[in-house]
Parts: sequence; structure tokens; C-alpha cells
Amino acid sequence: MRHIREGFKNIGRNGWMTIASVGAVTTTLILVGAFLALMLNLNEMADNIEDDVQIDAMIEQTADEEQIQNLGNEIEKINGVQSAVFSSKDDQLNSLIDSMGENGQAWQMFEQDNPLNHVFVVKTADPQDTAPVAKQINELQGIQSVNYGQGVVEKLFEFNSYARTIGLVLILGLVFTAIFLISNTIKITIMARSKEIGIMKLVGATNGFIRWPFFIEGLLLGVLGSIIPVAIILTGYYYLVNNISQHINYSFIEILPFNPFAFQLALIIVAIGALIGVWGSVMSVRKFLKV
Amino acid sequence: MRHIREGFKNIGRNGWMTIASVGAVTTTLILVGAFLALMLNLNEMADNIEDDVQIDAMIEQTADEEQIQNLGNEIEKINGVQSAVFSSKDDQLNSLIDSMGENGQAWQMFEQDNPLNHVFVVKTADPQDTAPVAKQINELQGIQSVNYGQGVVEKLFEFNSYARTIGLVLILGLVFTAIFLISNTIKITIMARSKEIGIMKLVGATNGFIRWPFFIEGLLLGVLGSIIPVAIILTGYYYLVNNISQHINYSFIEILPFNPFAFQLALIIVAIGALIGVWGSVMSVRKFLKV
Amino acid sequence: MILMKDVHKTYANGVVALSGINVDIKQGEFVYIVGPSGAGKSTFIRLMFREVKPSNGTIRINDINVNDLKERKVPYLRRNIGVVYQDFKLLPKLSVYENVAFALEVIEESPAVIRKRVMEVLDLVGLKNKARFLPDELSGGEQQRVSIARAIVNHPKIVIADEPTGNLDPETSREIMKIFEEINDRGTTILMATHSKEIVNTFRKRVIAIEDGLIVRDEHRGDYGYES
Amino acid sequence: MILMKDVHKTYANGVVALSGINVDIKQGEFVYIVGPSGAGKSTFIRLMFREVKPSNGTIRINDINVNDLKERKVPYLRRNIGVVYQDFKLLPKLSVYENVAFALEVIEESPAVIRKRVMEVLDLVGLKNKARFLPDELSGGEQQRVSIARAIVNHPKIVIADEPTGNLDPETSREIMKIFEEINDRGTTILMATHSKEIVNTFRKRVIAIEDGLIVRDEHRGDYGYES
Ligand SMILES: Nc1ncnc2c1ncn2[C@@H]1O[C@H](COP(=O)(O)OP(=O)(O)OP(=O)(O)O)[C@@H](O)[C@H]1O
Ligand SMILES: Nc1ncnc2c1ncn2[C@@H]1O[C@H](COP(=O)(O)OP(=O)(O)OP(=O)(O)O)[C@@H](O)[C@H]1O
Ligand SMILES: [Mg+2]
Ligand SMILES: [Mg+2]
Repeated sequence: MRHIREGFKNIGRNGWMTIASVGAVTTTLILVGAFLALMLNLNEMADNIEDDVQIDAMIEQTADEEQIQNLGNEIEKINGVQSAVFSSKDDQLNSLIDSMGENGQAWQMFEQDNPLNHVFVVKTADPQDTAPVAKQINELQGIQSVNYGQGVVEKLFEFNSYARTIGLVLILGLVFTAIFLISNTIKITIMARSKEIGIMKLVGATNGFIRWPFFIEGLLLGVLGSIIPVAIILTGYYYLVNNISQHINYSFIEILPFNPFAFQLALIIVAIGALIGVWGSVMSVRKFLKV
Repeated sequence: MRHIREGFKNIGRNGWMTIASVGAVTTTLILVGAFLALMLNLNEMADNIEDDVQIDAMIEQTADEEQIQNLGNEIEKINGVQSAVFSSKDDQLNSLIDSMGENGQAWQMFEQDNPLNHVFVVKTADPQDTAPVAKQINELQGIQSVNYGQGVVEKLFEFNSYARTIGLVLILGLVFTAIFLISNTIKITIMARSKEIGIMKLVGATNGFIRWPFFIEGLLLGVLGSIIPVAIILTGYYYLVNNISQHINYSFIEILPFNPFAFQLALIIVAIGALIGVWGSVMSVRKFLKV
Repeated sequence: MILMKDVHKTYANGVVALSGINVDIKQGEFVYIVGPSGAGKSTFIRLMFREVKPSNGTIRINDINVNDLKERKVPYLRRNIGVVYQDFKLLPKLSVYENVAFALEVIEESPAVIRKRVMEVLDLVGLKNKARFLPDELSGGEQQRVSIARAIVNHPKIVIADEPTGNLDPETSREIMKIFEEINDRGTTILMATHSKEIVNTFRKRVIAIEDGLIVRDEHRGDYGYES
Repeated sequence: MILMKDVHKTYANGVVALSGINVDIKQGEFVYIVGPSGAGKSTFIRLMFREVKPSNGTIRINDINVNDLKERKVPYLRRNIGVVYQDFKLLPKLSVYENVAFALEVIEESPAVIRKRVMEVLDLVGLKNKARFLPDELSGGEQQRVSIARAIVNHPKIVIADEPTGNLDPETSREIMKIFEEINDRGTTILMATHSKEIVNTFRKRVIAIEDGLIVRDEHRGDYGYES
């Protein structure tokens, strides 16, 4: 009890130092929060793009309806396949013409004499399985060839994996920087009080007696320092979800929903603040307890 | 002279405080450096992608060689046009077949009866001019239609402009955070010396006399704090340019060259460190000069 | 009660502060430590509650070997010794009341006892009406009296006072001396380093004179001894 | 030289430290300020070099109105007044030598002059061999002597000493008093707050007694005056 009370009082007693520490915690956590929000969203977008990858399994021109039905069943039995949807050669031509815009109109004359194949559009449960699944499908009787953007898809996955690694490194780097900066600031403010700690020891205080109020103080610094970041994240993200996302309209830009994402993020921020506050404060005070 | 000497001496006298300040400067600048490097490269990549945008101006089937020649001249005269290269309908079919991969082979039979147009491939000096230039070309006599990926290109530009804004906001946010964190740390270390500043004033020191060593000390803190970030940036970027860039091989991923980019970045880092060091130190000491 | 055998102290910078101290102080004694500036009085005092460790020799307090005492046990030693520091060593952000109360809080006294004892002892040193002030808002002599109050508030077995009247006028000094005599009468051992010839010659007690790190005189009911 | 008219001082916390001080001290005088602890001696002293500002009344030093002095000009006032602080106020990270030299560096003395003057004055107070030490490595009395050395090193017109012998033995005190008398003989005005009856009664000078923020006595060649 005394320790909790003293911890709270110290927040007030140290005036400017407290403000400076809380300021450092605040700015650092805003940074961490903003980058976490950004990176987690980019990750989600990368997932969405990968989910769009599909395998076009072209069926031999000679196959009859029953063979096609069987093929569909066989494909769906392959491990990792999520769905296999039949698409006739006419559908294929139409979507080709559509995708070519004005240019495509020149091809409409081939509607009578369609050189394309019927196709199974196959999706895998895990996009990473695309290549092996495509290979298995290709070996099935009645399949002429498979097309899943060979080359491009591999590159996409490679690029995404690089991007994810960079993102992870950045976030980890940022979190470690945050930990260092916050505990460093707290350390300096405690250093400035090393003389006082020495006096306490001389008056007969045990290390635990001295440490507890610092523990509480660190916790408070961390929590106080995360109030503004949490407020910014909640309101900022709310604004983003409701406004910006209406203006950008690419299929692959899809922002994570406000609830629960923003609340989870807020929780992470408070937890980081509180943990580093306590840790930085307790670690720093340890140094000066050897009087 | 005395002030410079004292500034240097203070670095040593303040021992732990100096180390803590330099540590804060170091971590913050590493962060700023890493993000600056990343953002500037992403910006460069976005530029490259935009540079790839081109206008295909399709020439009417009825045009003869002279008309085509004239058309070419007219296009080149349009404001903002950088180049206009003729591409025959056979070239167009070939590149179409190429771009379609295996699927394309089905179309080879149309080589005799090519339904495509001759085309002028037009590039603009500034990719942002693509749409207006395309419109002007479209109005020329002898042009059937223009195609520059209408819709998609606008979206690309919009996306890039969003991405650039976000990048700029992040970088600015980061730089301001860095400024705040560094000057905040320095402020705390100077706060811890407010009593000493008071004594100096009582012994008859003018504000200038007290301020100068702090000026030098701040400069040193900043410069010392930027040594490790600069070293990391130079070696890290060198490694990146020489190794990673060989493994990733997309046309649009093109890393800025080590020289001069890394050196410019290093200079920016040192400048930020030194400026904030001086500024933070001089601003903080001002507070305590009113004794 | 306090026993020093051949105690030497050389500081980290090479200064030899004490060079062979032998002393035996019994429970309930009142001892002055006198000697010129820089003789080693404060060092002698600091050894007893392990503010400094001896370079050589043994120190026993109540049959506890102070040198060998485990770090964990040191606070308990210090709680039995009330110290008035030459530079007061008050906690600058705590009020007068809180500074004095601190010595009782470390031994986990109940809040009610703390309030009673602290106000009693502040009254004793004449600072009852300044309980809410911060040390910086006090005069030199008032700070010194806070330090005295803190030293005696938890009824320690030993009170060690380093120049406790250096910032006090003769009248107030005498009152402080009366307080010390009173708690000495109740059995508390008192060690007091002082430069005040007047006090030493008025309140006659055992006098230990230190010069250049050595005890040069140790008299019961002695006088200040140095020529004026 | 020093003229105070109806000076009042109430601190921010409401304590009335001085309540109507009138005093006129001539160039070359040697004045003791005596009075009980908390009477207002240090406050009286601090007014002269604007460590505190009066709540009321005027203070003139060498015909300069100290109250109205521009912030920029204050350092130049302080350079003419050497102050020995009751709590020493040494710069903890500077050596003894650097602490004393600081008072000469602010007036931009040449390095050669600084070296000579600092070593001279350290010799005078008996600390020549501790020039390289940090304040924390000194005994209380040694720190006090550094503060004295710094106060007199730049030959100020006025020396103000707040309890300059509180941590010194009688022998060393007497030496310090001789130094003060010597610089007083050379024309320096000296103000000294003290609790030492012995010093006041031995070195007879003008005595100003302050009690409860008022001057209750002002005698030339007075004595300490309080009953012992
Ligand atoms: N922390 C320290 N580090 C190094 N030397 C020290 C330290 N403390 C004291 N000394 C030196 O040890 C010697 C004895 O110091 P001490 O403080 O014991 O003297 P003292 O008798 O208390 O003097 P005073 O009457 O002036 O207080 C002095 O020469 C002093 O310079
Ligand atoms: N900074 C301050 N803020 C508030 N009150 C103060 C401050 N300094 C001194 N006082 C109060 O003003 C009164 C006079 O203090 P002052 O220091 O002048 O006394 P003094 O005569 O020097 O006493 P001593 O002999 O104990 O040094 C005291 O009651 C003290 O508590
Ligand atoms: Mg001492
Ligand atoms: Mg005083």
C-alpha cells in the first residue's frame, strides 16, 4: 500500500522529469502503433492478393461432358484444392474480350470459331500450394495444360515474402528501439535520483522497499504514456476506415475492420507501455541499489 | 576556446548521462536512416513504374506510309511528348502472342490475317501527362483510337500518390519524433544539471558563458550519436546493393546506387544529429538560465 | 558495543583517511570525536554503518562483524544507528514530515505510531510548524535539525552525529545537547564529531581526538583540548 | 556602499523571513550578522547579490539599485561580490582547482593569471595538495574552504560569508578569520553570518543581530551578546 501511494506521489514529485518521460513513451508508442497498423494492413493486403491466385486447368478439346464431370471430381479430391469451377470456352472468350478493353472488339469475330478450351478454375486453400497442385492437375488424363501465371505467381510470392520479411524486421526493429528509448529515458530520470536512492539506503531502507515505488511509478509512466497513442490509434483508425477506404477502390486494398483490430492494437500499445515502463524502471533502479 | 574545451570535457564529466544521450541519438537516427533509405527507394520504384506507362496510338487501317510518317511528326510536336515509336501490326501481334504465354500459341494461326492495327508507341516526358496527351493524339486525323490502359493508369497514379503521401507523412512523423526524442533526452540530462547551472550563475557567469559549452556538448552528442547509424547505413546499404539486389529481379525493383545515395543519406543523418543535438541542448539550457 | 581493531581506510583516490584505529565504546557511553578539519572524523563515523568499508581491520557493533555483514543485512544494522550527517542528506522532494517519517516507514511502523512519533520529535527540535515544508525552504540550521529529528525518531540503540551543531546558534545547540543527554540517559550510545570547544567543555564527556587518521587522545570527562 | 531601506521578504510559501530591514554598511567595514537559527540571516545575505528578490523596499550596492538591475547585468554585480555559501554550492563535477578557477574564468582572466591566483588562494586555505580532487572526495571542512577560496579569488569589493566556519575546527577558523581580516585591511567590505560566539568575541567588529526578520541590535565593536 505505502509503495503504491509513494509510486503515485513520485509521479507528481518529479514534475518535469515525469512529463519528459511520459512524452518519450507517448511519441515512441505513437510511432509503434502507426507502423503496426500499417504493417498489419499491408500484410492483410498481401494475403488478399495471394488469395486471388487461381489455376486455369485447360480441358482437352476432345473431352465429352461425362469425362469433364469426372475430371472435376478428381481435381476436387487433390489435397489442398478448395474449389474447382467449370468455365466453358465461351465464358473464357468473353472474359478475354472484356479484359482487353477496346482492343478486344477485334476478336469478337472469332466467337463462331472459338480456339479456346473449356477450363476448370481451381482455387487452393493455401495460395502457397498453387504450383504443386497445378502440377498434379496437369498430370490428370484429359487436362491439356494448366495456367496459373507461371513465373509471375512465383515472383509474386517471392516478392510478398521479401516484403513480409522486411516488414517484420522493421516492426521488430521499431519495437526494440521503442524498448530501448523508453527504458533509456526512464533510466536517465532515475539516474538523476541516484543520490536520493543512496540516502534512502543510508536511512535503512531495504532494496525491496526502495524498488516497489519505482515499480509502480514505471507502470504509471507506461500507462500514462500510452493514453494519447491509444486515443490517436482509435480515432485515427476509425476515421481511416470510414473515410479513406471509401475513396480508394482497388480490389486488393482492404483495410482491417475497426473492431476488433483497433482495440487489439490499443491493447498491444498499453501492454508495451506498461511492460517497458516497469522493466525500464526496475532495471535502472537496480544499478543504484548497490550503495 | 574555453567553451569548446569545456564542451568536450563535459562529455566525459557526465559519464552515464552522456552514454544514455548518445544511445538515444544513435537508436533514433538508425531508425530514421533505415526508413529514409526504404522510403526513398520505394519512391524511386514508383517513379520507375510510372515511367513504364505508354500510349498505344492505333493508326487507321486505311492510312498509307506517308500519312503514317506525317502522323508521327504531328505526335512528336504535341507538348509533353518525349518519343513516338512506330510499331507495325506484325510486331503488335508478336508481342501479344508473347505476352499470353502458352495460351498465345493458339493465336499464331492469325498471322496471315492480322486483325490488329499499326501503332505509335508514345512516351510522355512526365508520366502524369499521359491522359491529356493521349486525348490530344486521339483527336489527330488518321488515329483510330488510343490505349494507355485507361482506368488502370489513373488508378496506378492515384495509388502511387496515396502511397507517396503516406510515405511522406511517415517520414515527417518519424523525423519529428526523432527531433522530439533526442531533444527530450538531452533536456532530461540538462535538467539533472539545473542545480549546477544555478551555481554557475551565482558565481557570476553570464548566460552566454554558460550556454556555449552546452552548445558544443550538444553538437558533440549529435555527431557522436550519428557515428553508428552512419556506419550501419553505409555497410548495410553496400551489402544490400551488392547482394540482395542480385536475388530479386523484377524490372521495377531497382535499388538506388550506393554512390552517391548512401553518402547523401549519411550526410543527412549527421546533419540531423548535429542540428537536433545543438538545438535540444541550447533550448533546454535556456530554461535554467533564468535563475 | 562498538569495537574497532586496527582499522585502516584508504580512499579510492589514494588518500589515507585512517591509519590504525583501535577503540572500544561501551553501551550507553557519550563520546565526542574532535580533531582538525580533514583528520578523519567523518570517515571514522561512516565506517560504523558501512557507508564506507575499511581497507583493513575489523569493526564489531553489538558483536556483529560489520565488514562481513551480508549486503542484505546492512539495512537492519542501519536501523539500529541513527545518523546526523554533516551534509544533512535530506530527501529533497519529501517534506520535513516525510523525511522524518521515512526512518519509521522502513521499519514498517503503523501509520498512527508514525504520525505521533514524528510530530513529537519535530516538536522536540522546534520544527513542528514547518512539517509541511520542503528541505529547500528551510534555513541551514532548520535542515540540520530535521536531520537530527530523523536520526532519533526510531529510538535507535546508537546515535551518531557528525557536526550536528555546525549551523546552529549556541542557544539552539544547547537545546540539542540536552536532547542528546536525555536519550543518552535512557541508555542510548552517542558518538558526536564536533568542532565546538564550548560544547565539549560545557557538557563533559569522553573525548576521542583524531589527528591525521590516528587517535591521539582518549580521555573520560576530557576537554576540547586544542588551544584557542 | 550597501544600503537597505525597509526591506521585506516573504517567500513563495508565505514565510516572512525579513520584515523591515534598514541598514547602511560603509566601504571597508567588517560586519557580523548574528541571530538564532531561522532568523533571516541567510535571506538578508542573499538579497545583496539577487539570489532572492525583496518583496518590498530598496537595496543599493555601490549606488546600483539591485532590485531594478536588468537580468543581463546581474552577473556583473555578482562578480563584485564573493560569496561563501552556507551549503558551499560547489560544482560537483569540477575539481577543487576548476571550482575556484571558475570565478576567474567568468571574468575572462588569462590562463596564466588564473593558474597563479588559484594556486595562491588554495595555498592560503591549506588545500594546495587537494587541487585535483572532486568536492565529493573532500571532508566537510575542506569543502567549506574551497567555497571560501572561490569567494576571495577574484579580489571582489565585497565578501559575503554565510557561516564560513561552521565545519571548521577553532584553529582553522582562526586562520580563515585572519585571511578575512587581511583582505578587509586592503579595503574589502566583509559581511559574515556566524553562530560562533568565540569568533565574534575574539575578533571584535560591528555586530548586527537579526531576530524574527528584524534588526534588533547594531553595535560597533559589539559582542556575540546571547547568553551562553
Ligand atoms: N569520498 C572520499 N574520497 C576520497 N577521499 C576522501 C573522501 N572523503 C574524505 N576523503 C579524504 O579523507 C580525509 C578525511 O576526511 P574526513 O571527512 O574523515 O575528515 P573530517 O575529520 O570529517 O574533516 P571535517 O572536520 O573537515 O569534516 C580527508 O583528507 C579527505 O580529503
Ligand atoms: N527558499 C525558501 N523558501 C521558503 N522559505 C524559506 C526559504 N529559505 C528560507 N526560508 C525560511 O525563511 C526563514 C529565514 O531563513 P534564513 O535561511 O534566512 O535563516 P538563517 O537566519 O540563515 O538561519 P540559519 O542560521 O539556520 O541558517 C526561515 O524560517 C526559513 O524557513
Ligand atoms: Mg567531517
Ligand atoms: Mg542561514
